[in-house]
Order: sequence, then structure tokens, then C-alpha cells
Amino acid sequence: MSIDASRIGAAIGRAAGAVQTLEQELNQADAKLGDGDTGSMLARVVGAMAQSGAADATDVSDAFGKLARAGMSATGSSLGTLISGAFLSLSKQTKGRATVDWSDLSRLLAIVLDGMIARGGASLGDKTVLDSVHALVLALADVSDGAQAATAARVSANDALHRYRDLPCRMGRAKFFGDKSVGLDDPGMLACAKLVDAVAGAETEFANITT
Amino acid sequence: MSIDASRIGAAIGRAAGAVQTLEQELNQADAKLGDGDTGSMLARVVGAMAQSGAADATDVSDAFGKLARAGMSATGSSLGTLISGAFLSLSKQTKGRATVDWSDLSRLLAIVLDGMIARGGASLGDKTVLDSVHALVLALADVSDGAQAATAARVSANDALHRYRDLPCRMGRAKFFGDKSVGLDDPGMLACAKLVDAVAGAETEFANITT
Amino acid sequence: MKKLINDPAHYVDEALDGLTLAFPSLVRDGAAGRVIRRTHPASRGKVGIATGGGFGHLPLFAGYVGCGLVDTCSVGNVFEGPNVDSCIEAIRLADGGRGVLRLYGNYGGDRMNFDMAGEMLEDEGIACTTVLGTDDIASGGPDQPARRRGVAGLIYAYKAAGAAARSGSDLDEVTRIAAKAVAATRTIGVGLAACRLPSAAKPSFDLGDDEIEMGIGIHGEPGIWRDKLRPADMIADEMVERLLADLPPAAGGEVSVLMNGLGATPMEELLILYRRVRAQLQGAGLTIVAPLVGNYVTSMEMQGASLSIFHLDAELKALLAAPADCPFWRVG
Amino acid sequence: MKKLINDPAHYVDEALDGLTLAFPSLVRDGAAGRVIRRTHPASRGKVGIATGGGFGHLPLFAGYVGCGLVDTCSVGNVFEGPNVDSCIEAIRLADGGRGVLRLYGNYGGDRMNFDMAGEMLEDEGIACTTVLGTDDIASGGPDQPARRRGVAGLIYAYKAAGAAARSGSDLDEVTRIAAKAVAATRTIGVGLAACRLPSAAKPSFDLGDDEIEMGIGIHGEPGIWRDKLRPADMIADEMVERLLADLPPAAGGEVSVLMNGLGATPMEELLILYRRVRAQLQGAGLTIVAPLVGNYVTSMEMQGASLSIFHLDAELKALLAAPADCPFWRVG
Ligand SMILES: Nc1ncnc2c1ncn2[C@@H]1O[C@H](COP(=O)(O)OP(=O)(O)O)[C@@H](O)[C@H]1O
Ligand SMILES: Nc1ncnc2c1ncn2[C@@H]1O[C@H](COP(=O)(O)OP(=O)(O)O)[C@@H](O)[C@H]1O
Ligand SMILES: [Mg+2]
Ligand SMILES: [Mg+2]
Ligand SMILES: [Mg+2]
Ligand SMILES: [Mg+2]
Repeated sequence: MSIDASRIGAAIGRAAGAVQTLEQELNQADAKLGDGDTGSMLARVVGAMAQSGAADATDVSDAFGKLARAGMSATGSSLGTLISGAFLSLSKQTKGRATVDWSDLSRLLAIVLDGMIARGGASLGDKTVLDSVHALVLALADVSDGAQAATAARVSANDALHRYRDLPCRMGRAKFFGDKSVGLDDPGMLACAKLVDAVAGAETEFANITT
Repeated sequence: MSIDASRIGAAIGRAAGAVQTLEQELNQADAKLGDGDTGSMLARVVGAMAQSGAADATDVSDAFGKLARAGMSATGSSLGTLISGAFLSLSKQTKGRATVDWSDLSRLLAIVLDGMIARGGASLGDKTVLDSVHALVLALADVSDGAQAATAARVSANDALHRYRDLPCRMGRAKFFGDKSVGLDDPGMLACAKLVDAVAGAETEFANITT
Repeated sequence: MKKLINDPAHYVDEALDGLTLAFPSLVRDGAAGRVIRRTHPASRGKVGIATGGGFGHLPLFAGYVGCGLVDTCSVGNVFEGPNVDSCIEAIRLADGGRGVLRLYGNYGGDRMNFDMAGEMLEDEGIACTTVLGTDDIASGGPDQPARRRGVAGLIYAYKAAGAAARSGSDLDEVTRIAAKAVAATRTIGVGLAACRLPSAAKPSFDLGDDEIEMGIGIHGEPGIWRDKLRPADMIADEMVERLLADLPPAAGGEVSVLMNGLGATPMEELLILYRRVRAQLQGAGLTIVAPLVGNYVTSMEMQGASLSIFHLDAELKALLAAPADCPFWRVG
Repeated sequence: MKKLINDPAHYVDEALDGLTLAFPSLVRDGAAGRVIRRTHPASRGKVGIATGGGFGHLPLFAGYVGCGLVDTCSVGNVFEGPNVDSCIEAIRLADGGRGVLRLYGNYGGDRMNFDMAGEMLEDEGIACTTVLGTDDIASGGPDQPARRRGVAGLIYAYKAAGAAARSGSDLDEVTRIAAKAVAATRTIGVGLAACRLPSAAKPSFDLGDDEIEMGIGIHGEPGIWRDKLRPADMIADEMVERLLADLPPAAGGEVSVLMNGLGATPMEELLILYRRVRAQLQGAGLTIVAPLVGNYVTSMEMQGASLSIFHLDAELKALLAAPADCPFWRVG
């Protein structure tokens, strides 16, 4: 079974369900060094994406495009814009394709990641959502079905979060205060790990992922 | 022994000492229905009066005049203005007199009271400092020396405070909310009782006044 | 409650220094520096307008000294009326030979000191009249106008009387206009959190974390009810309703509106309130002219808002539209 | 932390409604109503200036739409950059045929969206340039101007670029002026108490009852130190000292100064600070021109203040003095 529009729609629905309970936790993670809006922003953005009708799209490209447009009109925040841009990149890459194979995911995400780097101006290793995506690119390289992909994604996103927790943030204002970020989760990486967890939950039998 | 300028100076000095410790208590009493400034205002006003050189005045009229002018330049608050006006009235009434007898006090205060009523526009029974002064006028009517006067003043000012505590305030904004004032001390009456206590303390042997 | 201040004893004087340094159209005057006057006084022959009041309400009172508004302002300590000397000086400095209107809020200390100042100036032959701001509907019933305190709506009286004086009207006429403007103005305030006097150890009142007080006074005096926080629209509705239940006799179809912040309320919230107030007033058939939204009359860091309605007729409307210029309000 | 609001989901739109209703020189435009533009746009042939940013900083950004300032403003959600559609619309609506300067604060989301908007507009042939506000000295070292965020000092760039555009300068010249103004501006903020996002359960940071934070960002981002509250004069001294330790290369002897309240700080305190700032700057041999004291750039109900110094040469001084008119700042 490969990825189609209805699967994308279902995934975004699971994310939208999860983000409600994550809202205040993500706000508070962002408030430590940023402006405290990551959770409320994502709740709105993912909510809007879930309403975008992606499940009924004509093909995966269209589904990704719907998510991108919904996200872009819901926010202009850094993370939200990067996420919307990621879906736009997926839509462009999958133009004309009814489905995407699980084994394609890593390659698609690698190009997404390039776009995010170009758009946002940050680098790998800065302790941002980029590092989570990078971990996903690596982890998904050898998967061939949904269950494998789900497990790999959950493990790697969580892993990246843990690995970077005690490193300093090098991005934006936080860089100037890099040391203050040691020991704190980056809100974008935290969001990524939690949402991947929620989205992948239904795709895998492995329930006990360490958090 | 009668009242002379040095005695007035000493009395105001005692008041100035006492008012420092009363400041926050009086502020808080005023904050219940008013603007919370009675204590800070009195601390400043009585402090200025204590610096006015009343003790070195040529006669009682001059001493009272110095207190009045010091008070008038220190504040324009209701209570402060009424007090300064009271001293101005005392100064006018004692023009040319080196001393004032204790037995004169009641008569002098009665005229002071008339002036306060005329100036402030409130009435006896409104639960204001007027009612304290009125109590003093009555209590001092038959005294003939300092000790008697001190006791009578302390007892009557305290008495008035207690008597009015459970009555509604009928003055200013508080009238509209008269009931809210039931059970609360009027800050002006409270200040009067406490300051009379401090001033009269040294004039009397009676230490145990119920409060 | 934190304050960016130095010694509380110098609070007023330091702030007045800042005021006149930041706004060069204002200058300190009087023996104790407790009069704010126009740096370039009006030319002689204009009726003067002197105001005054306690401190801690900026822009009120001193900030409204300017062209087409008031000429001088005596400045008291925080929440204390101006002393008699500063009132005398404010009246003298406002005098341009055609008399002086004393226009200030209805508070005991202010009244006593302006009255005494007037008595002391009788010998100098300055003709004086008095009009007191009494717009706060929560401080007295409609039958008790004399009990009502002056709050934010006072600036409408400044504007109308200032315009009349500027146009050359005589003292009686300026006084009539001021009294008419006061009579046409109604205000109600809502408080969310108290301020603290610089010299006080505690805030002047306590409101629970989710409590508000409707009808609160400009110093935090108790209001009409205290209850849980409600949505802004419900609060706006109640304010409008209470103000419209207390119409001045000659109220017409046009009003100006002052949606005023008490000091710590963000502009965003005042705008949200204003939007609803406007809809409600329009629903009641009223047209809004020259609305004001912002911090016009405050209580230091008090959180909350007040709503003033200024009921207009053709005369007041023209006076409201006349040019005026002070650091915090400019028309034309 | 109490707020006079309705449903947080409608916070921005309700406030924008209030803004345009209260100030008729502004109007909402764009498909989602997230552009504020001048009700009477500049006549064609002027270089347009588009700005934009997250919400919750009024008067910034939308409040500076006006004559001699910026033409349009895209409006994001609270503390979120404006979305790409509103940026596209703001640029289009600012265009008067001679190109558009995008002038906004240096924040990731804002930059990405304005950049994307520019790319999407390439086909339409609107010449675009970009200048980012980077005045906050606490968000990056002097060697890291690209890391510095744009805070209150951005309004000086609005003023200078707006005056240049109004005088008929071409896009290159307006862009040069904006960049020059940004390079000549330094800001530092001090925080006393946090604000709360309408949708958040808690304030975005906690400061102890007697703590302050020097160098805080406009959203409450951590600053340089956090310590006990100090007297206002000491705080003013440190702000001045830090700003003067970071002089732009061409700094001369004249500066303008913006003593800005972050939302819940009373005018009285800003004036006390300003008085000291002025004395310190004069002590350093600097002359202050056209000082501004008030709430110009806020963070909703955040308590605290920021100080901006705008280092002037003859050119910037003339542009600062040129006429300008928006609801919150009027010159001439
Ligand atoms: N330029 C960037 N490149 C990559 N990731 C970024 C960038 N800017 C922000 N992020 C990610 O977004 C998160 C913050 O998101 P959010 O709070 O929504 O943004 P904002 O800074 O606009 O408030 C950060 O934790 C980080 O992971
Ligand atoms: N008009 C008045 N007549 C008599 N006493 C008054 C009057 N106004 C105020 N007082 C007294 O003064 C007290 C309040 O004093 P204070 O707080 O200094 O005045 P303000 O109301 O100016 O803040 C009241 O408790 C009352 O006793
Ligand atoms: Mg954020
Ligand atoms: Mg009082
Ligand atoms: Mg008072
Ligand atoms: Mg943000």
C-alpha cells in the first residue's frame, strides 16, 4: 500500500486531533526563548489544513497543495511558513502522481529540506525543525512499507529531539543567548516529534516508543 | 501651665513621629473606599509642619500660622486642607496671644469646626473627621489642665471612631455606596484618634485607653 | 507591582520635568514649579482657563494645556488636590485680562483649594468663575449631580470651553459652554487591576485574578458591582446601556465617544471595545462624531477602561471640531 | 492576567475593525482584510512603502500607515508574521508605479513571507526592494547586524523613508534612506512584567515580583541580565550607556530619542526615565532633536520600556522634520 490523498487527509486529521492537546505545552516551550506562540499557531494551522479537503484531492500533488495553501493563509510565522513551504515542495515534486511509495519519502523530504534551508536561512545543526527533518530523511531512506516508515519516523524524530536537547540553539535571537537554550527542547523539534508520533501512531504496531 | 508655642512645637513633633508608623495603616484604611493616600499625605504634611519652626514662634498665633502655611504648601488633599485650615483658624483666633489656656481649647475648636464645615461642605454625622473634632469640642468643654485635656481628647476621639465604625459614610462618593462603609473606619477619624493619642500621650498619666 | 521610579518623594517633580522636557510647548511655573502653563501664553484679551488636580492621571490634567484647550494647570501630589498656592498661581497665569474660568474635577480637596485661591485673589480683581467636571455616573445618582466626580469626560469640557475662549467669547459665555459640556457628558469606568501609589506598600485595592469591577472610580474607588471577568462585548454593552440610561435632558442624535485606557490596558483591547461600543450606539440610533480611543485620562498603571459619551448639539459639535493643539490631543 | 477581549480567534480582526472605525484615515483591504492601507492612497508616481508584521504591537505596525510614513501594512496573527497573501496584497496596494520598498522588522516568518510575495509578484513587474529593521542591540552583537531584530526604532526608518518617498525620490533613493535610518538606530528594552497571548493559558514569561530583565525582546525573549528592580535613573543610565557603547560609524552630535512604553507602563514613568536619559545624553555631548515619549511600539500589556536613539546627520534630521500624519504620530 502506498500513500494516496485519502491517507494524507487521514494523517492530517490525526495531527489536528493531537495538536489541540499539545497547544499549551508547545506555547510554553516556545516562551522559554521565543515568543510563546508555536502551539497556538500550530493548532490553528494544522486545524486549517485538516479542513482543506486534502482527503478528497484528485491526487497526492493536489492533496499536498491543499495543505500548503491552507497553511499559508493561516499564518506567516516562521515554523508555519516552513511547513506550508514543505507541502508546497511535496506538491510540486509529486505533480501528476496519484500515489507515492513509502520508499520515495526520504528522497522527497531531502528536497523539502533543501527548500527549507534556502527559505529560512538556517543551517543543519542549528537546533531547529530542520534537524528533525534531516533525521527523518536519514531514517526513511530504507523503508519499504507504512509500518516501517512509521516506526522509523517516530524513533528518529524523538531521537533528534533528545540528541539536541543539551546542545545550544544557534538560530535567530537564541544564538546570541545560545547557552540559555541548553537543556531546553526547541519548540519546532518538539512539535515535530509529537506530531510524527500522533500521525504515525496508526501506521505501526510498535506502541512503546521511548519519549 | 497653659499652651504656648514650644508646647505646640513639641506636640507636632510627637505627631510627626507617630505618623511614620501609621502611614501604611492609614493608606489602607483610605484604600477601602477612597484613593488610599491618607497616610502618605499625612506623613508628608505632619512632617512638613514639624519642620516649620513652630516651637520657636513668637506666640501661639504665630505657631499655629506656621503649621497652617506648612500644611497648605504640602498638600491640596481634602483632609490636609481641612487640617491646615483648622490651624489657620486657630492662628486667627489667637492673634496676639502668647499662650492659650486649656479651658479655651473647646471654644477655639468649636470655631475651627464651623470653618471646616463651611469649607468642606460636609455635615456632622457624615462620618468624617468633623465628627471627631465635634467629639473633641464636647469632651474638652470642662477641662482645666493639660492632663485632663489629654485624657478627655484621647477618650473622645477613640470613642467617636468606635461609635461611627458601624454607621454608613454619608460623604462624597462613599455616600452612594454608604453600606459598603459600614464596619470600616473612616480614615480621617482613624487618623484623628491615632494622632490625638500620640500627641496627648505625653500630657497624661492615663496610659491604658481602650482601643 | 513594580514601578520604574526613583524616590517616591520626587515622583511628581521628576515626571513634571520629563513632561516639560519632552513637550516644549509646556513649561513649569509657580514658586514650587507646580503650575504647568503654555510656553507661549495666549495673547492678552482671551478668557483664561485654569485647571488643576492630583497627579497620576496623565495626560490629564497638565497634558491638556495648549492652544484651544486650557491655559494653566496646578499640579498636586499623587491623588491629592493641588495646593492653594499653585491654584493661585494657575489662576494668575491664566489671566489675560478678561477673567478666568476654573475648570476641574469635582473632588473635595481640589474644590477647597481653588475656592480659597479665588478668595485670596479677590483683591487682585481677577474675575473668576467655576465649573466642576461631574461626568462619572457611578459616583452619584442622576438626582445627585453634585456628588458625581469628574473623570475622563472632563477633556470634552476642556475642548468646548477652550474653543469658546479661543474664539473670543467672554467669561460668562465660556463658563456657560463649559457647564453645558459637563452637563452633556457621561462616563463609566471598569477596573481590572489596581494601581499602587508610589509611597504605598500595596496596591490600593485587590481584585481577584478573574475579577473586574464595573463603575470603578479613577482612583479605584468601589463601583457598582464586582464579579468575574466577562467578554469585552458584554462589558461594552453594559457600559453603553448604563450611559444611555442616564441621558442628559437635551440629548440629540450625535455623540462623541472617548474609549479611554486607564493606564495599563493595551490599545488592541480599547479598539475591540470601541468597535462594539460603536455598533451599540449606532443600534441606538446615535451617530458618532470624532471618536477618541487611547490613554487620555489614566490612573498610573491601573488596568481597565472608561467610556465617555459627549452628547452633541450643533454648538458643541462645532466647538469639538475647532482647532486645538496640546501634546496629547490635536484637532485640525 | 486579565484581558478585555472576546474569542481569542477573533482578536486580531476585531481590533483591526476597531482601528479602522476609530481612525478613518485607515481602511482594511485584501481578501482576508489583513492589509491596512491609507483610505486616500498617495497619488500615483510616488514610491510605495509596504510594511507588515505580527499583531500585538500597536501602534506598530499598522498604525503608521499614513501620509509621509508607510502606505500599506500586512497584518499577521499575534506575534506571527503576515501571511504571504497579505504581503502580496500589501505590496500591490502600495505600488504607485515607481516600485515598492518592503520595510519591516527582521524576523524569520516576516522575511520568508515578504520574500515569497516578492517572488510571486515578479511577473507583475513591480520593482521591489527590502530593508529590514535591526535596531535591537540585545539580539545580536555589533558584528552580527543580520541577527538583530527590529523593534521600536523601526518607526524612525518609516519616518525617514516615508519623507523621502513623499518628496518624490525614486526607489533606490528611498531604499538608501531606509537602510541609512536603520543603520543609525539603536534600541534596548527593559521588561518588568510579561504579556499573555490571547490564546495562551499563561504569560509568556515569569519575572519575580521584584525582578526586571534588561535587554528583553519585544515578545519577551530573554535579555542580557535579569535581576532585582533598580531605581529608574540607574536603569536609564544603563540603557544609555549600552546604546552609546554601540555607536553607528557615522554618529554625529545630534540624536532623536524614543522613550517608548511597552504597553502597561504609565506615562509618568516614561517621563521620569526620559528626564534622566536626556541628562545623560546631554552629558555625553549629544543634542536631542524631536524626542518622542509614549506608547509607540508595544507588546500588548507588557510592562517595561524601550529606549531608541536615532543618530542624525543633516539629511536624516531634515527627513525627521518633514510633515507626516498618521493616527499615532503627526509631524508639522
Ligand atoms: N529560519 C528557520 N529555519 C528553520 N527553522 C526555523 C526557523 N525559524 C524558526 N524555525 C523553527 O520554528 C520554531 C519556532 O516556530 P514559531 O514559534 O512558530 O515561530 P516564530 O519565531 O515566528 O514565533 C523554532 O523552534 C524552529 O524549530
Ligand atoms: N469635605 C469634607 N469634609 C470633612 N471631612 C472630609 C471631607 N473630605 C474628606 N474628609 C476627611 O478626609 C478623609 C480623607 O482624606 P484624604 O484621603 O487625605 O483625602 P482625599 O479624599 O483628598 O484623598 C476622610 O476620611 C474624611 O474624614
Ligand atoms: Mg514563536
Ligand atoms: Mg484619600
Ligand atoms: Mg486623594
Ligand atoms: Mg511568533
